[in-house]
Amino acid sequence: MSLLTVFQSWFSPLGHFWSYAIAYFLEAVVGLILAALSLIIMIYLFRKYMARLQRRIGPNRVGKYGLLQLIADAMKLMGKEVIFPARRDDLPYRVAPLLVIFGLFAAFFIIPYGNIPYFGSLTISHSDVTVILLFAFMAIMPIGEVLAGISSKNKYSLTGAMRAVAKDISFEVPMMLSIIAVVLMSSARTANALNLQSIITSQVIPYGILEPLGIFVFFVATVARASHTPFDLGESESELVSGFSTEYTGLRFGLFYMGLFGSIFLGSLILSVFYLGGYHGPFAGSIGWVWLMVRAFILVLIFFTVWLAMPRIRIDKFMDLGWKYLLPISFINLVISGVLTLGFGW
Amino acid sequence: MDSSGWTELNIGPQHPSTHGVLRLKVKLDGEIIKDVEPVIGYLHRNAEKLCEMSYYCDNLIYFDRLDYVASMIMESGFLEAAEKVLDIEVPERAKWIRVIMSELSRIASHLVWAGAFGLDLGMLTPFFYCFIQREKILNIFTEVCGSRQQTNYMSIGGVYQDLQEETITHIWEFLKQFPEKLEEIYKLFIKNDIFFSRTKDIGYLPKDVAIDYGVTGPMLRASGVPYDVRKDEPYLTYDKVNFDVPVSQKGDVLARFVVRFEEMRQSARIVKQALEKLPDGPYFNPKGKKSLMIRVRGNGEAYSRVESSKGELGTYIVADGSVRPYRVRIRSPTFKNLSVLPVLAKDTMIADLVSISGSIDLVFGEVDR
Amino acid sequence: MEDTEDKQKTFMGKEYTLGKDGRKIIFLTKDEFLPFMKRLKESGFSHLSLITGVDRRDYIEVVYHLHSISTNEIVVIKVKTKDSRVPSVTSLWSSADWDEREQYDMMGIIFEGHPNLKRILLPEGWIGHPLRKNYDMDTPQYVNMDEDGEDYVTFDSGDGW
Amino acid sequence: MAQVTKTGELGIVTTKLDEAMKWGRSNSLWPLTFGLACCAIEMMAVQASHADVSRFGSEIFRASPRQADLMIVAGTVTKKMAPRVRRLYDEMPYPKYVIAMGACVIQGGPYARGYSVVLGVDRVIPVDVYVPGCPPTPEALQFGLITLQKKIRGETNR
Amino acid sequence: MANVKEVEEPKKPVPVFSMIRGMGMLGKNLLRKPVTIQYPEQMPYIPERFRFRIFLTLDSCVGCTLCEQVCPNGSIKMEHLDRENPHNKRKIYPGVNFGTCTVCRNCEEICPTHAIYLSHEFQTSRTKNSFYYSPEELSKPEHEVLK
Repeated sequence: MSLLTVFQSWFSPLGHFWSYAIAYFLEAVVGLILAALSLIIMIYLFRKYMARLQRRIGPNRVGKYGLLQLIADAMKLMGKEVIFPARRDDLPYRVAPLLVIFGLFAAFFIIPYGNIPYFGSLTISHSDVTVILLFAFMAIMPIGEVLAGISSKNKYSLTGAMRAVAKDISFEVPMMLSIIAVVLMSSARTANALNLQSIITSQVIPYGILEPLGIFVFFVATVARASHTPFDLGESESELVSGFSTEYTGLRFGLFYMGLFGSIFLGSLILSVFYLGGYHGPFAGSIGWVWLMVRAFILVLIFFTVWLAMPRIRIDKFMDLGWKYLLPISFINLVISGVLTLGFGW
Repeated sequence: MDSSGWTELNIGPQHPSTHGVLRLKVKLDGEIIKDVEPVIGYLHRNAEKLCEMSYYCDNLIYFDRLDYVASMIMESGFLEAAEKVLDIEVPERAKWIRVIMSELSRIASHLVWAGAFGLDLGMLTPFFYCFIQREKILNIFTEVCGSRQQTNYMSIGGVYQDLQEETITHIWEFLKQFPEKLEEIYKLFIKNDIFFSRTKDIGYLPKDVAIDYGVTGPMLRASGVPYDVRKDEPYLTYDKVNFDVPVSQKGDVLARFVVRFEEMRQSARIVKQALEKLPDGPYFNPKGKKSLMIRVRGNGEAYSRVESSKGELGTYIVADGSVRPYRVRIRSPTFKNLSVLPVLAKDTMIADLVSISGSIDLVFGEVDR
Repeated sequence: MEDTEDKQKTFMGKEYTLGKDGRKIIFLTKDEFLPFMKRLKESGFSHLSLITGVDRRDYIEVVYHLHSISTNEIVVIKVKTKDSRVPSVTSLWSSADWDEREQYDMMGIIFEGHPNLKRILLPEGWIGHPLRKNYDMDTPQYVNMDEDGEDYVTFDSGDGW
Repeated sequence: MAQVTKTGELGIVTTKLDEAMKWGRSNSLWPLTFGLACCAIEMMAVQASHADVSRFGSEIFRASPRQADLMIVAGTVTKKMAPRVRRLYDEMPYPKYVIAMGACVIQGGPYARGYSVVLGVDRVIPVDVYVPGCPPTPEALQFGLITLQKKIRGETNR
Repeated sequence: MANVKEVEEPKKPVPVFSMIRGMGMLGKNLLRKPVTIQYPEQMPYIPERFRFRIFLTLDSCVGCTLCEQVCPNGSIKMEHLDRENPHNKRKIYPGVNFGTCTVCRNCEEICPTHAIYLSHEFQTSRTKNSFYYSPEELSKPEHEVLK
């Protein structure tokens, strides 16, 4: 029983095709709303957490405890004048922020969130190769960033885009290798090793404990994917003004801003799904999503702390890190997990 | 080398890492900097001309705004020269108060620098901890003289108002908690691997180049020259207090960072001793006070140097017997320190340019005057 | 660094007077200026602290504050010039570069032999040298920026700020 | 200032929308990271923990003028800098607001008698709120910010 | 040249563990209280000597013009004001352009009768560039001036 089938049963008089179509549509809407809501909560949380860490108070004037702050921000961004740089490449310039946000939300649809009472599973996609789909969607986001940087025809943006490309190449490989290790381990226990659902169900011991190196590599890669400090090489505010998003105004900039926080949230969700056991916990049948959210929440706080405590790494040092350290580590991790799977049969 | 393929990038005048209004014309080969040309003058406020146009006591407000994060030191620098020209003695208590205020000012200045340097490197949080401490110093300044930043506290022949007992206890309270908090900030930086990689062996400044370019202050000391005006030509009562001159032989950005933090510790030490030794007595010389302020006449010429938080601040005053100085010339330390930037930043990356220009401690009121 | 006795009040073969701040002031003519500066540099005055131009209305006095880091001594060198031309010392001290540019900008002193003598603080094209005593403070000059980001100076208040 | 036009025909909807827009704008003024001189340090102090301007929603200091709403001109505007200030202002998207912080920016301040200082930034760009003081204390600047918020909502009499 | 202290270069931190320790230091601050002064509701720390806006006691002004002379940038201009004041025979009082005032306190310092003084009033922002205070306005607090 999942959300999809519940929706489908509501519209079953319309026939097989239409009922499923409407059900998928409704589920997409639900997913979108959830994703947007989580982003708003994330940004609010970030501001409050940052303020607290810096011994400030943070937004508290707009609404009770400043809860309406983000709505005010969104309204302002909507009402802003939209400036297009004169020498832009029109199509990529317009498409870039949409790509970022599309990749983000599409990835949100794939995560298995666990069950809620009555509606059942919140999972929206029912493919058998969700791991591949997930990383395919996630790979769209950097394309948006690079397009944005190149199409604005600004030297800062261009440099930012170049850095973003270099960064993406150097962390993507170790990230994928560490995921392969997870898939390897789960393949010993389940038939659908490429399905996120079955990866979670196969985690009797969370893979994070079995693969400490893997979770480390994946953590670093997630920080790099979200591109916040220490790896915000594409944006790097004190060096390249705003990097690839320098020329963007209003809502388009808002999309980039949401993309940043969204990918932190997405990253922590994926991390908890792959390594920390996803929605496992007491009463997982009914409140599984709560456990997932708790894990993600703690991870998000860790990400924020990293963001606030670290200086920005230099681009060549980052490439060093990616190729000289993370890649060998992830290979070692792969070997270890292979030994664990075959040798001990864990 | 072939310069045709180089990208020209204009950094500034408005740029988050230039600490004001510096413009850097940078020639880039990819990410590697091939040539830097600093363009200054975006904050040229003709302070020297205005000093010639106003009374001696009014000159102070222009000196306040030279190095606006350490205005007390600037004032003492001007008064060192002006009191020689005007033949006005400073009572002992005023000298000690000046020492206390200068050192507090130095701490405040270095704290601003540390916070801004963190922001340059992308560290968001130390900035706030630095400013919490700075706020405490500024509260002391407000108690002492009524203004936070541009204090105009010292006056010719002494100080403007006496130090109250209450303020002294507040300074003690500040000093009691300061070293611990400073260590915390220091560790936040220094215990970080990435910070290390961003600063170590970056922007190496050899000793002879530093002297040749007239670099002074923490930058020179980080290159291994123990030159500190407070020791070499003690002014005020610096000869009566014990403190060390921090020196590092490394000459890179990290060395400058460490030297500045050590200086803050030494400054706290000086303030402690000065508070203990603070004598009773008059806090100003009646010759320079009140309605006489606009009637003091100077003659002759004097050059004074003081150790500001950025380096050696020289003030050269030529008087002609009138109530206004004939010529005031300011040797601003940052002006000289900045001139070495093209040497430091050659063949580094953009990210290094940011950390190097951050380590110079630029304050544009002083560079452009 | 004193190679002669102090009581004769000479310093490196030149007579000096003591300033109000107790520093030795040496007056030089333009001919003996460069060689003497070279000797000073060789004898340890490695830090050129300050170059000042003082407009004495009928002549300009260029004042050099030289500092020796090893002996911690400051010597004041003064050169008088009527046609506001002084030999440049950039070949001896690199720090003279910006200082001389600034003095050119502010006082209009032309340093002969300076590699890059142009205005440093004020925009290129500014009329007059502000720290001269005869600088006209009543005529405001305005600055505007052309398309390439370079400044130009106008007297028309409608064109610039 | 605002781009929303009041036709009066659509009645309550437009008015409500306008009100909501004003509310959003006034509560989310993102300043431009733009420090010129002395006042910039006090502007940083406003950002810092003791005065914490983020309470008013002005937390995010944007480095790019394209994303900023509020320009706090903090520090002396010289004649050489004035064209750049103008360009930065032009690069900001509407609706944009300007706070003139400090005596130098208002009327030239201590440098008013000099030759290279613009006597008031309102000769270069339109200014919404003037905050006197040299430099204004962080609280004075916050008061200026509140005044600006009130001005956007059309409440102030100052 | 005594007392030279060689600062040692700090040791290179252990890559990951020292970073975690650094983040723990941030966590320590999470437990501390915020130091923010919530300005419109709470007033900031204003010591007795804090100075901001200029005020004038009309009755004790003697019209000596010292404040006008000492003002560094000509913010103070003497102004004629018809007012009964036995000390002020010339009937001139200082008017202040607060827009250029640098809060240097020279006028307060030099005033022989303490007529001109600076007060704690700092909420002086306006939406118009008119900060001229006539002598009468100088003697009133800010909210009365605006009326």
